[in-house]
Amino acid sequence: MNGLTRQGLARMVAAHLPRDSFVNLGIGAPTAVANHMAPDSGIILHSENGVLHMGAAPPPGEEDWDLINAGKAPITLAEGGAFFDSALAFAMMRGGHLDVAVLGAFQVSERGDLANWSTGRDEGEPPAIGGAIDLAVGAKSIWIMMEHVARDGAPRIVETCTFPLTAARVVARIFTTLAIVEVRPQGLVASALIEGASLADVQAVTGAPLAAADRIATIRPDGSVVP
Amino acid sequence: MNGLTRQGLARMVAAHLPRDSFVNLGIGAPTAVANHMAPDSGIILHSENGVLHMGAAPPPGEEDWDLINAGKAPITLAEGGAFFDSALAFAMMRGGHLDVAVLGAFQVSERGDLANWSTGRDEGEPPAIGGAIDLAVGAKSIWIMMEHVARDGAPRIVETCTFPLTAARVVARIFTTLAIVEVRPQGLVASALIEGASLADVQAVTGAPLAAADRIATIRPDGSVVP
Amino acid sequence: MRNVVVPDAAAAVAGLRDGQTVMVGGFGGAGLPRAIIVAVAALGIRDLTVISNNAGIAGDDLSLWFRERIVRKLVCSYPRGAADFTAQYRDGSVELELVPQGTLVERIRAGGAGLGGILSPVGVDTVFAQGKQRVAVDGRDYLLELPLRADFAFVRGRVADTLGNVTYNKAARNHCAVMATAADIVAVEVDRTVAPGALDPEAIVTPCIFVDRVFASPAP
Amino acid sequence: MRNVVVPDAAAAVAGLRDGQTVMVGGFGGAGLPRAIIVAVAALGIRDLTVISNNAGIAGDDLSLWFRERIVRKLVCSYPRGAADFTAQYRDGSVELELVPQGTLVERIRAGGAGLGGILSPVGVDTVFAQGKQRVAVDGRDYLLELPLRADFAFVRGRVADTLGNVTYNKAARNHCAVMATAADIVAVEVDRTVAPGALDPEAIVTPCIFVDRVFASPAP
Repeated sequence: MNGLTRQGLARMVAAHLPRDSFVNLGIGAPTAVANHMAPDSGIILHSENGVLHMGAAPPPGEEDWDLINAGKAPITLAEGGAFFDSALAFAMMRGGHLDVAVLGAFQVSERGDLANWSTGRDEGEPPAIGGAIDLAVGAKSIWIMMEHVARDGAPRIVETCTFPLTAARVVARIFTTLAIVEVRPQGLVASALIEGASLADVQAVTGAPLAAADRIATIRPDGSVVP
Repeated sequence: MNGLTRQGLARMVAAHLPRDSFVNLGIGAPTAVANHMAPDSGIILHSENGVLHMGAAPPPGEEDWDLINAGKAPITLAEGGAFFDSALAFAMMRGGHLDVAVLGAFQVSERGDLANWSTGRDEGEPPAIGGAIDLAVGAKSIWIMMEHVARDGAPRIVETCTFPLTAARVVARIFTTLAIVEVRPQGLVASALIEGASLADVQAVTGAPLAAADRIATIRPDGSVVP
Repeated sequence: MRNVVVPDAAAAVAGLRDGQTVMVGGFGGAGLPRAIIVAVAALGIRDLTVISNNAGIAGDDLSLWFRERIVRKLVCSYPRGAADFTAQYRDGSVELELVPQGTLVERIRAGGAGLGGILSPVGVDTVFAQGKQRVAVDGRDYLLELPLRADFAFVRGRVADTLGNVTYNKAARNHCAVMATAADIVAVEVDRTVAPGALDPEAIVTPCIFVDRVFASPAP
Repeated sequence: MRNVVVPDAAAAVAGLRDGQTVMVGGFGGAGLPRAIIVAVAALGIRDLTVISNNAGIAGDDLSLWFRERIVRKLVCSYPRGAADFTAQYRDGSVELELVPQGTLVERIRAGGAGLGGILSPVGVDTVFAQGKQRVAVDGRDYLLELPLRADFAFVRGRVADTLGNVTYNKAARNHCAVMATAADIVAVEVDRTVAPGALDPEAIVTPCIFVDRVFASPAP
């Protein structure tokens, strides 16, 4: 059971974003989703440091260090983009104006609790939270993208998060290297599985019960999904 | 004992405003203070509908009805003026960024309570408050300008306001047609009196005890004040 | 590509129903969406809750809504000089919630920004404190003021691009820019619409994420 | 006529004293007032409380203040990758108050806007709720977050006029525009200063009422 690559995972998430939607891609792995969005997707990307409608990365040598994303990498502005202060940037988030936020995670619980800012084991390292928590609380739909299991093999989808929570009951969908899992009131539902894997295979590396969707789609190795 | 005219009162208030200060002139009589500010006063006028650095009224025929003051009269913008939304306009007020607000009043109490939005007798008339209350609470110094007594001869400077309060303990100075009165922790202090009147004369038409300042200045009929 | 331009005021107000809550931008006539006001009056709906700084004077403004008696409740700071509103207020057929202007705009901002409320020093020890929770912070008293949101916000801009980014003209920005953050459907009446990229990204006041419908209605 | 232009960074930070509270604008390097940061380090003061989104990386940024050990407490959302801060944090000589970024900016806004606090849904059921009052409004839980103010706010603008009106460059606006409302003395480092009237009144982000000192320090 080979999981998706980072690229494949990013491609899968990108293909699921609604056309013309307002989306925030969290720092880290979610940032790569932008590279896989269709040119005509119409998606407008928000960055919590005060940018709406981010464009592609600038060519080397043409960086403007006053024009960066939330990960502090240089960006460009697409036509029709706008700048604003952080108060308005976070009003957009907390006020429910973003359609989707795609975030990384350490753990997601079966009821949609999210732990993505601290493993609680950072001895001597200062904690840092940034804007992740505001996104998690505010966006209309929270999508998680992550490796299905941690480096040590421990499940990241769990019954109860053991790491400090970012926010409770907020996650709507989980995209992993092995599956797409919907967080429903009655529990977790697998709606897509990596090619060659059964629900039992994926359940074996998942820390909370997975129900099967009425139809389970197949995730190809390149991240495309077929019904 | 002849009191100041409206013009004289406006001239007196204008002459007391600090150079280069940020000032809001309330709707009604205070608006006329602008006509008497020295051209080199450096005063920057704020309007709560989202304008900083109001200029003079436009010539007839050149009004822009998107450029009005809080009294909804057409204005111009001085060089270096700025527009902003009402949230920022009121943040300037409530946040203590204005040096002086000059407001009209029905009554002021000896401890600085202000009643300037309702006489409580508006039978059948809908009440209206606007931004007066935000100014009264927020500006660093609240100056009142008003006729010394009401039309029926009743004092407007009183021990306790009988009209509904706009704000409690906010007034710093009262400019009337007969006197300048400072609101101090120990009570009211008259620092200037209209030419020809004694403290006893003014006390007779005042509803709260007036102490005399160490030096009492004289208010000339034109509104100028001489030590 | 996102395109929020609709043909006219009727399309901008489509879907507004009896009993809904509506914010109307403007301070006096500045920022007042007059074409939208006329279009709403033509809908034949009733029992609106209206959030607005003023209540019209007597012309092609909110007076029309009171003349047509389509408002059940007005949330307002300065309903003075409004003959049609006053007539309806006198006969008891419209309810008034009087809110100080700065508190009104801050409550709308809170609604748009996802806050549960704000603590304001305005109104302490006055009739405006009635029914509100008083909270002491650092030795000073504040009132807990609750957020305001609406089903529709109607505002007047100057130029909008087809994505929905909006600029305003001079002091017409007033409540419009804040109301545009606090409603489920935000419709903006502008002088003209332009292509994305035509507006200075530093001078856009209302970014397109807040805007659902835009139409051109040249100023008179 | 009001003129807030001062000759240099040293004049912009004059009067800053031991134990005071300082806001520093910027997100990463965007909006970071680098000349001011150097000037403050040269003052020989200590025990500052610093409010900033980041804590420097390792260059001509807030790292300098931690290297010089002039900070007693940091109020910050993302002090990650900050070697000098981390060293001081590890040895226990600097205190950290970690604040989610949106709450940080909203608390600063509240300080500048004269609010006693705001109710935020962010942090409910997390460690960020510790020690905070939980308030239910309309069936949802919020935390009461208290305002932040400072003795000095230091920000980086693009152009200022001599009255003190300020524009910013692109995303450098970030926390700068909000911090500029919330301190007793606001000092702004800009590319260049111009005469009043040279800035578009519709595009001024920080009106001059908030600004006390301005100086030109061309970007590198």
